[in-house]
Amino acid sequence: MIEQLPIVNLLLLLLTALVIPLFKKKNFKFTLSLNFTVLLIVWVISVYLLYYVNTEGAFYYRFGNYHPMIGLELLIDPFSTLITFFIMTMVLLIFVYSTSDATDGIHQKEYDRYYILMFILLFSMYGIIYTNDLFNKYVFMEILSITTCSIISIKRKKQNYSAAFRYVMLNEIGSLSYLFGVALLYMVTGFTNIEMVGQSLETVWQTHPTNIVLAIGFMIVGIGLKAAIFPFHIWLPDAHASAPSSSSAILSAVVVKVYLMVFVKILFRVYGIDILSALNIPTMIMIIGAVGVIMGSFFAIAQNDVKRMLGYSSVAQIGYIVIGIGLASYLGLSVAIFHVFSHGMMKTVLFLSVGAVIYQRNTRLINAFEGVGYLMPITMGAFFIAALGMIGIPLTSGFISKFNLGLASFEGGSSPYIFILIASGILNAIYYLPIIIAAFLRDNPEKQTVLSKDKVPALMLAPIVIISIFIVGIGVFPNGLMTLIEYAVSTFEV
Amino acid sequence: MKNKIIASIFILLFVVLVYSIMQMPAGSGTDSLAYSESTEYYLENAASETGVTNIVAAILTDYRAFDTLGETIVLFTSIVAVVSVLRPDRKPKEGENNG
Amino acid sequence: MDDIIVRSITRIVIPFVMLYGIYIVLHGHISPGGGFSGGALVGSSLILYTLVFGVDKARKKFSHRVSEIAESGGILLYLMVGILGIFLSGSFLSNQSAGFPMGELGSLLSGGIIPILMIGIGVKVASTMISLFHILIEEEK
Amino acid sequence: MDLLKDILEHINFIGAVALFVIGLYTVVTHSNLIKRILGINIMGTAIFFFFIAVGNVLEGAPPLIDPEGSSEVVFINPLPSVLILTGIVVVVSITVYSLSLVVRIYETYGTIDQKEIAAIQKGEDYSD
Repeated sequence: MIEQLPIVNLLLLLLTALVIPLFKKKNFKFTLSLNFTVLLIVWVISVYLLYYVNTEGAFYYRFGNYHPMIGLELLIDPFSTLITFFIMTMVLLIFVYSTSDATDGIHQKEYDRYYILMFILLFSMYGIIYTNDLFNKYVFMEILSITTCSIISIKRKKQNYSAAFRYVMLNEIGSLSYLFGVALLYMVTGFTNIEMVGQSLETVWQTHPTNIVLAIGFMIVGIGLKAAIFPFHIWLPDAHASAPSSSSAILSAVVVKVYLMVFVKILFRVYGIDILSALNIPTMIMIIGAVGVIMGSFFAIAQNDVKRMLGYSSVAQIGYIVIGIGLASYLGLSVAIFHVFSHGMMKTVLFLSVGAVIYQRNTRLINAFEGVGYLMPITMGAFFIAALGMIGIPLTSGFISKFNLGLASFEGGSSPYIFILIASGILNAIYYLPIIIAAFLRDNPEKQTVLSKDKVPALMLAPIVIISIFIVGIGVFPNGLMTLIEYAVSTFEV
Repeated sequence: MKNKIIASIFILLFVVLVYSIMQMPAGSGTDSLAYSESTEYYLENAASETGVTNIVAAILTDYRAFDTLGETIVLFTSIVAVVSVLRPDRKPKEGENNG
Repeated sequence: MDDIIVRSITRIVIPFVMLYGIYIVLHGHISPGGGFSGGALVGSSLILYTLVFGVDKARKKFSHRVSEIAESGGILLYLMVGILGIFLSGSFLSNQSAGFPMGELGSLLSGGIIPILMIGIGVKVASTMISLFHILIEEEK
Repeated sequence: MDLLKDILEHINFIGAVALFVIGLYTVVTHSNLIKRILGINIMGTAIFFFFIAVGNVLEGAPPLIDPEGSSEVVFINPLPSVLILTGIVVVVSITVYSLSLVVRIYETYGTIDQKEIAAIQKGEDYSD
C-alpha cells in the first residue's frame, strides 16, 4: 500500500481542483475547509513518505508496470520527498494566510478560481519533482507556467496583465529551449528517462560531444529563464510588484525553488559531474550566481516599492543557491538545498508581512513605513526577524546558510566568493535596515507611540509568526534539517 | 542601427547552430542513434501488448498515459486561466480595491 | 452572418463534419487520428455553428453547464480508468496487466482502456475548443 | 562536393533551426504583442519539426501494423510523434492564454505595443 502514496498525493490535489467548481453554490467557508483538509492530508502523506524513504530507501512508481525504457515512472527518493515536504509546508502556511487576505484585489467570486489554480499549481510542482522522465517534466513545467501566470493576472489591474504577459513570453522561451535540449538528447540517446539518458550519455560523450554541449547550453538557458537566475530575471520584479501577496509569496518562495531543484536534478543526474567539469560548467554557474547576488542587491537598493524590492532581493538570494550548485561539491549542494529552505521561509515571512501592512495601511511605499512598528508590532517583529535572516545575523537560518556557503567555497578552493558573501550581506543590510529603522524608531503620522495590537485577522498573523519561529529555530538547531539534506544530497554522485 | 546589431547576433547564433548541427549524427535510417531499442520494442510488441494497431495511439494512451493525463490537465488549466482573465462576474471598474 | 445561403449550407455540412470527427475519435486506435485530431474536428464544427448562427443560439445549444461538465467529465473519466488500474493491478493507468478485455487486434473494441481514454480526450479537446471560443467571442460585446 | 551531400543529409535539422532562430528573433525584437505570440508559435513549430526530423526514417511507413501479417515493413520512430502531439496542445493553450491577456491589455492600456505600454507605465508608476 505504501508505494501507492505518491499517486494518492497527486490524485488528491487533482481531484480537489476538479471538485471545487462544483461547490459554487455552497458558501465559501465550506470550500476553504475542504481545501485545508486536503492540503493537510497531502502534507501528512509527504511527511510519512519522507520518513519511509529515509528509513526503507528510495522506490520507483512505474505506470502500468512497464520497464522504464518503455513507460513512465516516478522516482521517490530522499531528494524528491524532502523538496515536496518543503513545498507542502510552505504552501500550507501561505494557504492559511490567503484565506483571509485573498481580498487583496481579487473579487469575491474569483476565490474558487484562485484555489483551483493553486491546487493545479501544487499538482504540477509535485509532478515535476517526482517524475523521472524528461518530457513528462516538460509537460508539468508547462502546467506550472500557465498556473503561475494566471495567479498573477487574476488581480484585475493593468499592471498585472502586462506583468503576466511578459512572464508568459519569457517563460515560454524558457520551456521551448528546455524542450530543444530534450530533443537534442533524444537525438543522441533514444531515451527520455533521466537515468537511462544519464547512463548512455557517458558513452555518447566521446562520439557526439557537440550534441551534448548544445543540449546543456539550451537547458541551462531554459531553466535559468524560468528560475529567474540573474541575467534572465527581468520578469520577476514586475510579477512580484503587482501580484497579490499570497501569490507572490508562493511564486518567489516555492515556484522558483522548484525550478532550481530541476536545475540540480538535470545537471547532476542527466549530465553527471565528469561531463560538467570537462566543460567547466560549474565555474560558469558560480560566476553567474555571484554576479546575480551583487546585481540583485544593487537593483533592490534603488527601489521604493517594497514588493519590487523583495523581488530583486529574491534574485540576489537565488544567486546564493546558484553559487551553491556551481560548487558542485557535497557541501555546496547541501548548502544550496539548505538555502532553499531558509530563503523560502524568510521570503514568505517578508511577503506575508508586507501583505499584512498593505491589508491594514493600504500602502506599499518604503518611505510610508514610518512608525508601523507601533501600529503592527507582531507583523513588523516578524519582518524584523526575517530581515535579520536575510542579512545573515547569527541565530537565524540565513546565517547558517551563509556560513556554510563560505565554508564550502573555501573548501572548494574558490575563496574569492567569501568576499561576495560579505559584500552581499552589507548590501542586504543597506536596503533592509532603513525599513526596520523607519518602522520602529520614527513615529507614525498618527503620533501613536503605545503598542497597539495589529488590526489584522488572526489567520493572517498565525503563519507569519509560525514561520519566523522556525527561522530562529532552524538557525539555532540546524542539524535536524541538515541530516535530512545529507540523505537527499547523497542521492547525487557529486 | 540597434536592430542591425540584434540581427547580426541572431545570424551569428544561426551560423553557430548550423555548424554544430553539421557534426550531429544525420542518420535518418533504422541505424540512427534515436532508433534505440525502446523504439524497436514499441514497433515489435506494441500490437501484442496493447492489442491496438495504431502504435502512436498505443504509446499515447497506454505506455505514456501519464503524459496524456498531464496534457488534458494543461487543457483544463488553460480554460480556468482564460476564464479568470476574461470572464469578470461584473465589469472591472478601474480603482477597484487597490494595493 | 445571417446570409441564407451560408446558413443552409452549414446546416447540411455540420452533421457530416461532426460525424467524421466522431469516426476519427472512435477509430483512433485502429487508423491514424485519435482523441486530439478527432476532438479538434468536432470542436471546429461547433465553432462553425457559432460563427454562422451567432453566440446566443450556440450558447443555447452548448450552455455553460454543459461545457463545465464536459471539461471536468473528460478528466474524471481519465482518472477513473486510471484508479481502476490501481485496484486491478497495483499501478495507475495500467492496461493489459490490469486484465482489461483486449479484444481482437484491429477490431473496434480492441485495446482495453485505449478507446475509452481516446473518447475522454476527444470530449475534452472538443469542449475546450468550443468554450474557449465562446469566452473569447463573448468578450467582444 | 561532400559538403553539399552533408548539408542535404542535415537539411531537416537546418530548416528546424532556421525556424527556431526566426521565431526567437520575432519574439525578441517585435514590440507588438500579437507578433510576439506568433513568434512563440513559430518557435514551437520549429522544435516539433526538429523532433519529427529526429524520428524520421527514410521510406518509413507510418506506424500502423496491419493485423493480417507483418510483412517486412520499415516503420518510422513512433515516439517523437507522440511527444509532439502533446507539445502542440501545450503551445495552443499557451497561445490562447496570452491572447486573452492581450485582449485585457488592449482594454486597459488602449494599446498593444510594448513600447507604449512601458511609456504609460513609466508615466504613472505609483498610481497603485
